[in-house]
Amino acid sequence: MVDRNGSTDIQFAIIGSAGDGTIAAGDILKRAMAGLGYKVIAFDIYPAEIRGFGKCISRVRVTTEQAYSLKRHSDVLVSLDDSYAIPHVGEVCDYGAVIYEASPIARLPEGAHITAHIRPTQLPYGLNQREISERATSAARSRNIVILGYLAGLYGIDPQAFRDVIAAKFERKAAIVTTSNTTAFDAAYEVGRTVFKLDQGSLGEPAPAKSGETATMMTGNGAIVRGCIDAGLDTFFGYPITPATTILERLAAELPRHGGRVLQTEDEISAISATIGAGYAGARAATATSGPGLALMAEMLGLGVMGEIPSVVFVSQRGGPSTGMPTKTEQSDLNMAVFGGAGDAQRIVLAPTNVDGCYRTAGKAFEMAEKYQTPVIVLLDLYLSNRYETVVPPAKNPFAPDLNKGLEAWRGDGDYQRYQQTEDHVSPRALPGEDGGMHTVTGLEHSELGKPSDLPENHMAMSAKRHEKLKAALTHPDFTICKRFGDEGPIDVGILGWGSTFGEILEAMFAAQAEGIRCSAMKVVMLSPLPEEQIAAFMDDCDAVLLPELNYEGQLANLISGALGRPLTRLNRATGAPMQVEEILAEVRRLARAKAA
Amino acid sequence: MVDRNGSTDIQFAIIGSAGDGTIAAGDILKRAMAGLGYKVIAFDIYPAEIRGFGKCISRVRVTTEQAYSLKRHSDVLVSLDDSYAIPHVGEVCDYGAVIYEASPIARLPEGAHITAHIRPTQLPYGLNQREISERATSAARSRNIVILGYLAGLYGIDPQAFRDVIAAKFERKAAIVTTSNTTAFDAAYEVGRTVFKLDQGSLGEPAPAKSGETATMMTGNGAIVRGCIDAGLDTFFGYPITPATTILERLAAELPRHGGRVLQTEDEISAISATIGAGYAGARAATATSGPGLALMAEMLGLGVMGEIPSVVFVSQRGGPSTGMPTKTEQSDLNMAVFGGAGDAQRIVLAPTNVDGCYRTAGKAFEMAEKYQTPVIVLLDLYLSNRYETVVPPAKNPFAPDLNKGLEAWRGDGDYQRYQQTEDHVSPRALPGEDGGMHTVTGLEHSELGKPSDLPENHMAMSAKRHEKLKAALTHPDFTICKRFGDEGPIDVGILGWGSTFGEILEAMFAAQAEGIRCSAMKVVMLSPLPEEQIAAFMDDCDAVLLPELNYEGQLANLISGALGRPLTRLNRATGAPMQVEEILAEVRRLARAKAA
Amino acid sequence: MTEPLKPVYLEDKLKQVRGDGHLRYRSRSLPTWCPGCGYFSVAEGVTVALNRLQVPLKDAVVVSGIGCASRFPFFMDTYGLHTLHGRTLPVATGVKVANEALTVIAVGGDGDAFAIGGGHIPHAARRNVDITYMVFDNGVYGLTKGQTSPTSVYGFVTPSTPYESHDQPLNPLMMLLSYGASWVGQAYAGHQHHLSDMIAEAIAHRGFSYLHILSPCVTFDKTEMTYANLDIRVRDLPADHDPSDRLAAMKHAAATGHPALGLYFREERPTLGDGFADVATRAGRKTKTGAARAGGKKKTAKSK
Amino acid sequence: MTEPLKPVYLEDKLKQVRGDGHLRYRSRSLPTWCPGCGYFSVAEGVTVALNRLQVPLKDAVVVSGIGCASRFPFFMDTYGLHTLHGRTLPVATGVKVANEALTVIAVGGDGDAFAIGGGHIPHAARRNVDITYMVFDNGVYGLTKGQTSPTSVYGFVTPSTPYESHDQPLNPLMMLLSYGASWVGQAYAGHQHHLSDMIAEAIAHRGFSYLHILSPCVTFDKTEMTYANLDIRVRDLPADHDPSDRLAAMKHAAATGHPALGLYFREERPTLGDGFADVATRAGRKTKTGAARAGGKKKTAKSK
Ligand SMILES: Cc1ncc(C[n+]2csc(CCOP(=O)(O)OP(=O)(O)O)c2C)c(N)n1
Ligand SMILES: Cc1ncc(C[n+]2csc(CCOP(=O)(O)OP(=O)(O)O)c2C)c(N)n1
Ligand code: SF4
Ligand code: SF4
Ligand SMILES: [Mg+2]
Ligand SMILES: [Mg+2]
Repeated sequence: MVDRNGSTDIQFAIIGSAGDGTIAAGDILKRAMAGLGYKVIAFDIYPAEIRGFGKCISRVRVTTEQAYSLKRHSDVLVSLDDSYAIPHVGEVCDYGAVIYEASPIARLPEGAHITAHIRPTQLPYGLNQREISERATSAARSRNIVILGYLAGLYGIDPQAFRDVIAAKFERKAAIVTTSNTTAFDAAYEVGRTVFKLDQGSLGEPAPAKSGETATMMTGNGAIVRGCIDAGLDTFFGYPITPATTILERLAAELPRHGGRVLQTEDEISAISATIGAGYAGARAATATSGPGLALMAEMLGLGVMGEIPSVVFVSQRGGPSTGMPTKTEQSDLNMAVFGGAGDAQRIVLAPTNVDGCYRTAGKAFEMAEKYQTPVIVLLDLYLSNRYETVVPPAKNPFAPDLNKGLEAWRGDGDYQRYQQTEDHVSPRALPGEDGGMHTVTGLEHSELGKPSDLPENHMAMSAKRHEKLKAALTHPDFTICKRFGDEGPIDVGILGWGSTFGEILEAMFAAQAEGIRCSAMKVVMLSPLPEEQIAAFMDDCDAVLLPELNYEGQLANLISGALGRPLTRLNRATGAPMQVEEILAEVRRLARAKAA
Repeated sequence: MVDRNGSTDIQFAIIGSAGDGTIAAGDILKRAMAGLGYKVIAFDIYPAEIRGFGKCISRVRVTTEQAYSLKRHSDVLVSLDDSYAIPHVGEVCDYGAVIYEASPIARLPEGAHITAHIRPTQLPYGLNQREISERATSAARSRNIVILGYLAGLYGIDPQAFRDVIAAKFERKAAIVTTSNTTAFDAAYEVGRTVFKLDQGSLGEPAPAKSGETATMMTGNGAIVRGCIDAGLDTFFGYPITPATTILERLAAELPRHGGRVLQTEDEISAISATIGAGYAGARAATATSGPGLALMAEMLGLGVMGEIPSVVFVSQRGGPSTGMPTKTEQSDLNMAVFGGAGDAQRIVLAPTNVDGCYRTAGKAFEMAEKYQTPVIVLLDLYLSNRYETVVPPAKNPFAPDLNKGLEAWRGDGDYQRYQQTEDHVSPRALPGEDGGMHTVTGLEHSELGKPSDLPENHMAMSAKRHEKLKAALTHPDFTICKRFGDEGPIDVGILGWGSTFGEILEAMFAAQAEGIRCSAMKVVMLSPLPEEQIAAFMDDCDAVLLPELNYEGQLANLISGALGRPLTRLNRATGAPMQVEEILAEVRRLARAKAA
Repeated sequence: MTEPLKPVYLEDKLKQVRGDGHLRYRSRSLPTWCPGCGYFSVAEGVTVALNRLQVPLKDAVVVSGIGCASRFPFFMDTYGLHTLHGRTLPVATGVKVANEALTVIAVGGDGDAFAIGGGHIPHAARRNVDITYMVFDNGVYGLTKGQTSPTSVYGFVTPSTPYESHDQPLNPLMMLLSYGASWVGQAYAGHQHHLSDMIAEAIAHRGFSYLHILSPCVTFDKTEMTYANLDIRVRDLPADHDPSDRLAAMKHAAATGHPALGLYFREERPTLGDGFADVATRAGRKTKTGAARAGGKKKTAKSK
Repeated sequence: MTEPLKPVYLEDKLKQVRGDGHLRYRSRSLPTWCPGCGYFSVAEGVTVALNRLQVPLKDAVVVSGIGCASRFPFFMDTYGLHTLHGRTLPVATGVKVANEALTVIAVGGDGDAFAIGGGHIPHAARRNVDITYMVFDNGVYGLTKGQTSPTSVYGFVTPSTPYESHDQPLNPLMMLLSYGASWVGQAYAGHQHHLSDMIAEAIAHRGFSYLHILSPCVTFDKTEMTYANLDIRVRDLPADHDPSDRLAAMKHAAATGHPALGLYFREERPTLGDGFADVATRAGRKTKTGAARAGGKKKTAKSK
């Protein structure tokens, strides 16, 4: 339980097999802690197979102030299956606890038992999981509830918070399920409360909620869904694909209540095509997919660019290339998001860095798509899509309902010109159903009237229009396109970052500062158009610039170097796992030392 | 008729409407001149519409040594339709000739006639095109042949060369067609031979052919087809799209004679899928498309990368984004060729700069695909695909028939490992039908055995394998990945270039050298992996580096800056037309002056 | 069915109907099609049909793919959307889902429909999207200059099949019937009156209507699907054909030697829009809570 | 058709047949499917069929898309190609065109086939590519955890259609018949012997054979396409059904309430490979002039 500014910071890792209820236990734990007013960040890992066995890990970090990432070292490891847990005992920090089945069924050879792997500096707690479960529910099935009761007792956490979540969770099942689980919980709570405590301490108080704010816990994908609904999404067309499927599913359940329509299409090409069709007809329209789906959408996104049709595409990245590693995280679809179209097909690309950012970016994406008449790609990644954070929803809906520069802005003589060249390069857009605005949108290069044209000057002028109008997005109201954290002024090592990895970057930055390194970090949320000025200014301040990202060659690094013509230091990992704070920190130290030398 | 080293350099421009036989006239002209031993470079422009009217231009440049590009200024303009030709009179150089209908049917108002647009320094030749045609063939239809006879007479070109081409051209038609056309030709020849010559001079002798060499004339797409056949292409799957269609069509006619199979598929996704399937089964397999089709192929190319399956994709670029300008040229699909895939999907990307290069690159693409077990994209553009150049086919087939590192290279213990980590990162590849090599190829990340795996170390190692193996392509035998021209040593202005534009770059370089600027040019043929070392060395030599390309933002410029972290000067045009030598030269001058200042 | 009528070209038409308002659905862009192309008849048919149905110009959206056929929206004075090769139907679906009030007409060539676009047709049909889909079948790729298409005859010689095509042609009518399209008909560019009638009927149908239009390409097919051939081969559907009998319709569709013109099949069933309405009810639709609704969206007021 | 037989799982099978060689077509990777999944029966069926036909392991290639069904190649000891979602048929076509000597078996789920892959099926069928295509129809998206599929029943409640699906299900058999597939049959995972027989027949057919296999997903569909439902509903095709009568086959295919098992349609006609042979003749095929041939390509010798 690392102390940060004297407040709580404890990370639990529950490890078991797919049948053990590991993920469910983690879910109850994080909801209970959030209910008590703590901040939570949590991420589960489960096997790619549909069913059967395989390692599940649920990691839940509980803090007083919202944390930025999970920690490499957990404070508590709970094993529901020692064979999966043993390789992870090493990740428990010193003075951290390891909780395991005290009376395993199978007698293991000396040395193979989990206790043989616990370091002297770690605190071992044997717990009769099976026995307590069986006594309470006459089945071993509630072992995952038993460990929760034990944790509550051990760390002095209010048991009622757990009982409430358990009751809510089994609401739709027979009453007996809740009762027996609660019995198991209570029995284990007693054991935990009364067991001889080693050195693990107990939890600090959660920070009191700010007045009027109610924190809630959601995943990145959940926040995207909320952002879509608050921004007035009209139509959503989607095709299932991990890790974006839950956006489709949640919207299917919720959007119809808000007057929107959701359709599962026959494929991703159809999904983006219908989205573009709906966008053309004036709807706020979106789709969601992952890398393979985005690849299929490349051609139709080009029509969105050429026809200047608003649309929003949420892309949750997973391990690639190709089908890759569908249940692992990665940041390797940036190239395709920015460059994956025929011709000069610039569009807006945004990447939030945390769950709260998902909400804001989703809503703002619709504003931008409409205002600049363009496709907007929002890049997520599995780690961000699926991880839980406590967030405080805004008191007031922060998104503008209608930013379309409509037919009423048309001021010209003669026929209505859909693609009139204007000062801000955005043309008045008539929507079907509006009289006097009839026109044909085409993927062919076209004149201001929208008629096909292949005159050289026209193509040059229209190419310029399509590019230049996007620059205004860099100053889009109430949106953070990039942001600097940490030390001001001359910096030893600056860290640039994007997407989910920025959490680890911030934690590394804090650690580096603690070691006396002048360190600063900048998150880049708008990846196209790139905030070149701000990045250049940041780089000017830094003696060395590090860019950690979860891909092999450094895709944002290429983008920034390409735009600014400047070198930077890359830190690339293609492992399918989130970046480690320690890896970043090691690199920061190395760069700081190189500077000192 | 600009003199270069005392030898011939004359450019003809024939301009008319779609029904006038303009393109056919240009075709006969260039074939006749090539037949005489001159070097030819020629490019036609025709309307996008299927039929009806519209401006056609056939430009034919005839030289003693092979030229690198068309010239901005023609030496001779022949008008078959004054309304289309008038705007082009200005492009005729001083002392250049303008040949027009002497007795137009419609009497035009004073000033509207073409003669009113001819400068005093240009040489006007009125010719009774219609009358001569009607007298010879009792129809005006042969006006396009009449102008050829006149040109031959006027410039003292051997008329037999034309007669041969005309006979060959109409071979399949009724004999009377050849006869009447020849009659028209001969009549006009007499007129041209005997007309009072102004100051236009006559043609120098063509350079004698080197012994054993027979020059032939072909387009970029034609050269691709020859390269495919010589490299032993087994299967070709394609879907029609301008400007790549002629590759499909020519192969459909020729490949079956060489034992290969050609199939028009239902779309581009099917074309690349079948190509990958055939590549997996051991065939040399290819497809061809343009930007929109490449966009559709993005996902399947990823499978090629992940599965390490050889395939070759020819992409002839046209104006984009989206459907864009199908009959105009552009270099804007580089981004997509290099970056257009989900995940870290590196592949080899090559771009020849002239017709001869098309042949060599096509053949070498198959070698590389097979040797490095990867998709190879060959980027062409409409200007290169469709332009004619005289080339000398190699005496000996220059392509290796089989570079597959096969099952016999498998040396491990136990089960055959399709993705064995080896020194050169290329694994022994068993083909279906081979005993002992059974394995499953998948787009999922996989172990050396080919089994799905999402272990972090495995993904990192396999990502490295897929990247590192491609580096060997930078030293692929007998292939020019990049090449430097012009001055050696310290350079005022260096010009980097790729694709068809490199012709104009060379011409600009020569012109700059003639003005005393120390100038050098480097063509980059391998665009992925990028010859970073060579480019860096070139840039080291140059005080300023210019990169002209036919797209809006500078796609190769981004790529090079991104890789090297260095700035360079961009010259971007998105007009659908080839770059002008003069534009490049102006920029070179500006940079040279800036240096001097 | 009425007697054959020679195709009418816009230029003639212009002279013929000056001022009678018939042409008000046509834009001032003259079609770029080759003189004699069957597509002129289709354009005329759509004009007649829209006049008859009095669809407000502002409420009609013509969606197309890529090809000669797909140039059609440019020649109309309605809203138009010239999309990508093969994507006609999903884009049209998006338009309709966004705004039920629009009359959405999707058009494309045989290649656009049954080659690259073939995967979308079953789904538009089974969902019963309330749009009209007209395929202009000339049995060839017109815009790319004459290659074989999915409806080309076996043995067709084209630049991409110089040694004859060896693919069996598809049977679009059987396919659409098997997909569950709720309205399936066939017309011929050479029979102008009947064609216009069928287009009007197709547009009037509530649900997904598919009209297959045989339409010669006078430039790239001089031997197979020509006026001369089709004039002789086409037949009327027998008078006793029952358009509610899908299997009988299949039988007629199978007789490709003599393509039968007329209404093959029609049924009334809930549309995709009806489905959304049902979902909204089941979900317990609230009034829109999003800011978008709270603030009142101008465009919504206007277009829906 | 034989009597129903309970599905057999590989684990049991392993015990049962140790050493008799029956399993030599199976790889040592145990299927990752859920216990009880219908796909185990299909795997057993393919094993039986390949044994019966004695296809050399080295000459069989199993091509699949993405989904639970598409995991199949990993469990076979032949050559395998686990491609992308929906691309099974064009990739399989490429394999076959490259090497006529191979026995190519394409497999995929109902989503892989009729949603994202639906555009490719008509073309593989009309070209009569000599491959076998087996669709494992469980009426649901298994691998992505239970969403609706193109063959799901009307009204299906899934995570993506929580207020019921409103799309009419497709009818794969009618579709394949309308595409001109030269062999069309249906089997059921619950009738193991018949399934194995049908697979063997499908593979033996020269040309494009389509076998539709009804196969319950025991994890994500507990209400509709279950063993319990199907055991009751399935029928045999009538004994007098004439498999050369496409329209009669259509009629049986239309009766979806009681899916009929058996051979719907079969015809002999030239395959895509025959077409290529004809093209080569017409083109006046020379011996290969390319360097590739001159040098003699090892692999050619080996594999063709
Ligand atoms: C993705 C893509 N592939 C190919 C093309 C090239 N292309 C344009 S039109 C066309 C086929 C046209 O045939 P059809 O749909 O029958 O229409 P028609 O011209 O005969 O009316 C093709 C292949 C394209 N524009 N986009
Ligand atoms: C391009 C693409 N889109 C979506 C997915 C996600 N995905 C994987 S399997 C699948 C559907 C599986 O359903 P089905 O084909 O019926 O096979 P089953 O799992 O039921 O056997 C989907 C949508 C993907 N892998 N690739
Ligand atoms: S090419 Fe054929 S289809 Fe196209 S406009 Fe001309 S006649 Fe019509
Ligand atoms: S999820 Fe369904 S289809 Fe997939 S393996 Fe399990 S039972 Fe079979
Ligand atoms: Mg057509
Ligand atoms: Mg399924």
